[in-house]
Amino acid sequence: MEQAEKSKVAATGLVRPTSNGPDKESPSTNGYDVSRNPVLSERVDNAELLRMYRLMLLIRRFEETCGQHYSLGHIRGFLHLYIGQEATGIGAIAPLEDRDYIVTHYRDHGHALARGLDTNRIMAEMFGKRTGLSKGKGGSMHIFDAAQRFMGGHAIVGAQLPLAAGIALAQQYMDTDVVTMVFFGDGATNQGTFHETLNLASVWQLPVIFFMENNLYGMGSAVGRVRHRGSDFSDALGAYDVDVVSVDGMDVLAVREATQAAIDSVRAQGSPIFIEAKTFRFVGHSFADPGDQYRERSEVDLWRRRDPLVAYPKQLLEYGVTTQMELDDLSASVDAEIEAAVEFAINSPEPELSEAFDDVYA
Amino acid sequence: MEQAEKSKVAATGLVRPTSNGPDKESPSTNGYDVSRNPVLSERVDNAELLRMYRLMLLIRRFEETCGQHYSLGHIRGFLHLYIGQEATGIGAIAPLEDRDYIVTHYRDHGHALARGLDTNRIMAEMFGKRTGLSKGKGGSMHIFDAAQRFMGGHAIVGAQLPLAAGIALAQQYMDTDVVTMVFFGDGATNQGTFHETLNLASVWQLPVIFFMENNLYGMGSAVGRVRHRGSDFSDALGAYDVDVVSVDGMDVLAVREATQAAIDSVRAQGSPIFIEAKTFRFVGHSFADPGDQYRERSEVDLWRRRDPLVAYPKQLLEYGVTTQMELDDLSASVDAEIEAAVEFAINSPEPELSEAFDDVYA
Amino acid sequence: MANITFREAITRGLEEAIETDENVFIMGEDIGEYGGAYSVTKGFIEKYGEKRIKDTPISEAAFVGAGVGAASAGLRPIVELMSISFSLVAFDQIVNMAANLRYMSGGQIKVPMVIRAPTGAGVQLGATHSQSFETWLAEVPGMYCACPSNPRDALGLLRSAIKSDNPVIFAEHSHLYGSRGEVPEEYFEIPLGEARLDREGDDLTLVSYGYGVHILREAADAMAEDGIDAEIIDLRSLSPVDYPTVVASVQKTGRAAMLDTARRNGGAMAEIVSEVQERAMDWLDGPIIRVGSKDVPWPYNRNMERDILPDAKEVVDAARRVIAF
Amino acid sequence: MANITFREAITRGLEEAIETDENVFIMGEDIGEYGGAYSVTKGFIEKYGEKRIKDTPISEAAFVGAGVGAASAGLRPIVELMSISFSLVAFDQIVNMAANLRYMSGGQIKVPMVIRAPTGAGVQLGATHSQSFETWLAEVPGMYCACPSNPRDALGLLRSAIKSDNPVIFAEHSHLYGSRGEVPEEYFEIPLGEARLDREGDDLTLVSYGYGVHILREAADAMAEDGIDAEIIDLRSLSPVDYPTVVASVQKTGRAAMLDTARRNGGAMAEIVSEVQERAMDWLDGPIIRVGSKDVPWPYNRNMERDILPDAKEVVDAARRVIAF
Ligand SMILES: Cc1ncc(C[n+]2csc(CCOP(=O)(O)OP(=O)(O)O)c2C)c(N)n1
Ligand SMILES: Cc1ncc(C[n+]2csc(CCOP(=O)(O)OP(=O)(O)O)c2C)c(N)n1
Ligand SMILES: [Mg+2]
Ligand SMILES: [Mg+2]
Repeated sequence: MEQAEKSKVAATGLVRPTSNGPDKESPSTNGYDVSRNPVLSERVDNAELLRMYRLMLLIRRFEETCGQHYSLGHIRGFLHLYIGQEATGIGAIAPLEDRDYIVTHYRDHGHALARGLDTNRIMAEMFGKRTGLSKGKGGSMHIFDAAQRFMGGHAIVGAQLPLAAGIALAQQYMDTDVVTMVFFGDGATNQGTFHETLNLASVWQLPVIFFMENNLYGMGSAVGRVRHRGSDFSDALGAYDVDVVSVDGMDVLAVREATQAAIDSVRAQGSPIFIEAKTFRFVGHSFADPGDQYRERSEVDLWRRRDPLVAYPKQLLEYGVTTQMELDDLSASVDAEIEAAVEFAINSPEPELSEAFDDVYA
Repeated sequence: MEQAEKSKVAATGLVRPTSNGPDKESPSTNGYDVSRNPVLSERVDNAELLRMYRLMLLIRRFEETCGQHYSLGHIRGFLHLYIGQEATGIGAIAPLEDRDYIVTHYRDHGHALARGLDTNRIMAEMFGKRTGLSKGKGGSMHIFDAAQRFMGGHAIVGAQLPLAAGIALAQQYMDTDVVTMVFFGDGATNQGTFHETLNLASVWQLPVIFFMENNLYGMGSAVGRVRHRGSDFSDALGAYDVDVVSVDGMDVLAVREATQAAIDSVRAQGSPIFIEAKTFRFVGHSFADPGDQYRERSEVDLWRRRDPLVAYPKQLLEYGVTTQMELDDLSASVDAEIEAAVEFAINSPEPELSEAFDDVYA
Repeated sequence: MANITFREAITRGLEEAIETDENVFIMGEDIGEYGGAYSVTKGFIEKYGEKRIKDTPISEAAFVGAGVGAASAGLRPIVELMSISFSLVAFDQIVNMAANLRYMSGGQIKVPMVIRAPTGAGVQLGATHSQSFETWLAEVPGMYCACPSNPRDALGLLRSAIKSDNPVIFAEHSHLYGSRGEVPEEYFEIPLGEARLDREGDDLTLVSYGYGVHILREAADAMAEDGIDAEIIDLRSLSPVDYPTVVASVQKTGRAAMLDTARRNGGAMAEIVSEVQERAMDWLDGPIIRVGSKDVPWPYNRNMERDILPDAKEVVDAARRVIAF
Repeated sequence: MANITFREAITRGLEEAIETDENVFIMGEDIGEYGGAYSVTKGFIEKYGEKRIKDTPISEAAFVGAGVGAASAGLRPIVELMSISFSLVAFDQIVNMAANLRYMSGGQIKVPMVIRAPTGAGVQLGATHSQSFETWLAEVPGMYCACPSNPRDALGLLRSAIKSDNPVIFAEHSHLYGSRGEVPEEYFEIPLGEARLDREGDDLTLVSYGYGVHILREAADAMAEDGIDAEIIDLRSLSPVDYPTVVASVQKTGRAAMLDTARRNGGAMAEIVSEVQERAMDWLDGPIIRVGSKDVPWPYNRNMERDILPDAKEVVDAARRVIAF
């Protein structure tokens, strides 16, 4: 690393990508040592490994497509893309059961797709159509699918945390073994609700997983400029006495394994766990933000070099999980799914104006 | 300790009084070993030691007198007595300079007296008179004396913390060496503002002392029932990277020494410090609360045995700082001061009704 | 009929709900071991246990929000705020979460939650502790707001509130807890949004809610001595507002004065006056006059506070002005 | 005169204050390195440095409260909220602290602070992000509230707000940032509480503020074609309200319609209608009709949102109803 770049690192609190694997110099295997691991994962079968890749690609293409349709004026309001964070969302959500709950923030389409919600209906919601999951009333920041226990899509930073605690409280009350997972960003940790909810979850021992997607920026604010401990969250949660797990958010299998362990533990013991995944959004905060004002091109490049959409399929090939042909087929099927979703959204009817007056009261 | 009592201890998260001194079995010297310390304090001279005792007694008598006048209907609204916590307030405030700021909560008359505000005008405020420090508009929970940099008296739990951070920010901005000290209770640590303010103070390195009076209960809630770490605050503030000092709040000299060191450090370095003093209110949360519903008589007794109004004068005598005669004189002078304050308050005029419309806007 | 206090009526409604619906639980600060700041839940924790009666940390945003979450997952939480003055630290959770969740999700999520809170000034608690934020919360679509004035209404409205699949703000004026009234033994409910004709009269319509109704009664008695025959309408809920009843009364009397124990400026009556003059201008023989707490923060001093707060005399003066118009 | 945008006017006011008063500083989320969510403070941090331009964590309660503290200790902070929708998480600090501090301390403490915030719906941000909480904050005694409708007023009001020794809510409708207008080069101020006669007319009085004034103009133009001669009053501040100007106009025209771009139910006009009918009933030839955003949360869908929001046609319809009365 050049000297000039180094000093920039210190100044912005830049955090270099890390990897949990033993071989940091081998980005091609994303930290996994082929010679030592005869299979890519001992716990996840090949079909599932491939399903995860497909979802990852689905998110990437979905987000890119949304960007295009935002430019065309089909999607409006705020649009927060998940590009770069796919490995985190997939790794976190894949090990959840159908009966588990998910609560998230405005960067929610990624999570919605990872959950397997209907691509057509997510896209229709982005377009504000009546067939959208929230009937066009929620928009990109408020994706809900209560039947799939996907409880939003929330746009006030930190506001979703108490909601998740309450859902977890209901599970404890009803004596289920259901886990509630709540996503939030590094910036959200500076809201009062973060502190209040962690304490509540801890003192009441609620079955909730706090999943922080630490993409190192809250809008234009590098975490080190707004938080004294900077991006170091692992020792900082002593007040709440929750187990803290840090994981490389660019490594989908690492995220999956860490999350699976957390889910097992929460399901069995009913007490909260905090997961921090370090990740990065390759694009701006929202579609309005070019994302280059407050961070160096070199920092973005550093992270882009670990793009999970490049690293993970390479692994899948190297371990013989799949073939290039299969990947090509899969890519085509993703394209078709997105295309169909756009078509569905475009062809879906606008809501009747009178529907604006529905759903205010039960 | 009896078996029955022990189980109660576990259930309520009861915390026994602690002392910082080397000799825990010698409550008569309150932890100070006479044989090893030829003088009671190497840093505080006898006149000041005595002044502190007088203030302590002044608070105790003031609070008792307020209780009487509350029963008589002269003082109304909520009345939160400081009885039991005198050593904490005196030890914390005595080492402040005149230019330093104090911000506190509703249990503020103790702090106001410790700061040396006019006893008559504090009492007149309790009575709601025009001569009161806040012209009768604030009442017991809102004592202000801006000239003495005593910035209230705040009744929404935790709300005073951002205010203090802002005052400290102004000092940093104006490049003074003024210290801002903010008092709050154990219960207040569960408000979002606590978290947000500590982070802000830390990330901006503000010259503020967070002084927590941990009296082990927030109203009827034992700290262990509402906070997972219970009454253990010392390792729990890692997220903020502030220095944390724990001190025996029943030992006025220990509090004073710890606070003096903190003040010196904040003044020199400009970065925040957190002080936790373990203390106890001998009476109910407010005058309406008998204080016996949610805690055992035995717990109150345990703490009452460490009453600083008993222990400290004993020390003063044992170390030859004073004589019984001097203490008696001092007690008489305190009684006279309180009596005069009550008379002042009673004889002071009610505000004109029209004054209710003043002070809304500048 | 039993003659019980307002406090007892609410206690009864809560106990009944806990006993009949296992999904109902109560949470709030010091409602358990302490027994509640206003003793409404005294003895509950001993009787119903910690599962049903949850003492919370002083974390209003978190526990109100947790109430919303629990409601969205199928329970029926009753959340107590120690004072409506403290609702501000949880305002985002109430206004943006509880009220909007159903709408934003396209109707997928319901939030059957009651937020109970003592409200009102008059006991010398000063500027921050004497607020009446139900007047703001009543304006938020997606939520209801009940403000009972007597034990019978308190019980009847509380039953409806707890059964409602919408979030309900239940504002209890602290002056009322000790007041008594007759409450039927047999089961009854009072729907949200149905005003009560408290007193019939032909000369003018007086409108208020909660503790304000008691001031109106005093004023009406005083007016009766002067031969003025006032009709009193107790709104009982500020959301929905029973406009048909209010408008019909104004159409009959042609005159109205409306009382807020909250601040006149920004109180609940601004909305109601605006709406009523719009709907019934043809019948009005004079302006609708509002009475309320004066436009300053609440002072601690007793005389000042009393002067700021509205009383029967001010209502009578307002009524005379309307009639003299 | 210079023809500049609303955004440029505010930028100019801020720069001027920073340059002329060393006690003025600005803080808020992403106002520095990011340049501000609406680019109002673009380039400021490079120009004025981190002391004067403070990027904050996403901790509205803490930094609004810190503004109050800094103001009470002698500085003149300008606090930017990224949206007035986010004010709710800081509502206690605004309502109970900023506004009450002076009163509770018996006048000892002053709080010269400006809280600037973009406001309003209309860009499809959905239920939580389209709020107009200035209508609530305007009701709080101890604070002022300015709502400019054009670049000149924005600059003149901002100067008064920054010079005021009281806390001022400065609500900037997000639709206005790009709108242009003439602004004098020479120094001027516009006092808080002075309405502006935007257009003279004899047939009825239209009242609004902020972006609403633009809708009124469109409506007045449409009415002019039908021979209706509407007077437009731009309130410019919601606290204090310039009642003399509004009442005088209503006394002249005998008719009024009032517009909120915020929700009609709970908007700022409820208070103003109530007050005006009380003061000017004798002159009114019909009810005062309110127009505003309809009583539902704001939907994302564009057509639905447009339908919910008020437009010139609704104002014209309202005006016709008043005139036909
Ligand atoms: C209370 C509140 N304040 C500010 C905002 C504006 N805002 C939206 S997202 C965001 C940044 C959040 O950053 P982070 O939590 O790290 O999540 P990320 O966007 O990086 O995924 C901000 C400031 C908001 N929505 N709510
Ligand atoms: C936001 C808010 N919630 C609740 C209250 C009611 N209340 C006043 S004091 C108090 C207990 C505070 O306990 P702690 O912080 O430990 O201080 P202590 O009274 O023990 O000195 C409570 C719950 C309040 N004033 N403000
Ligand atoms: Mg982030
Ligand atoms: Mg305490």
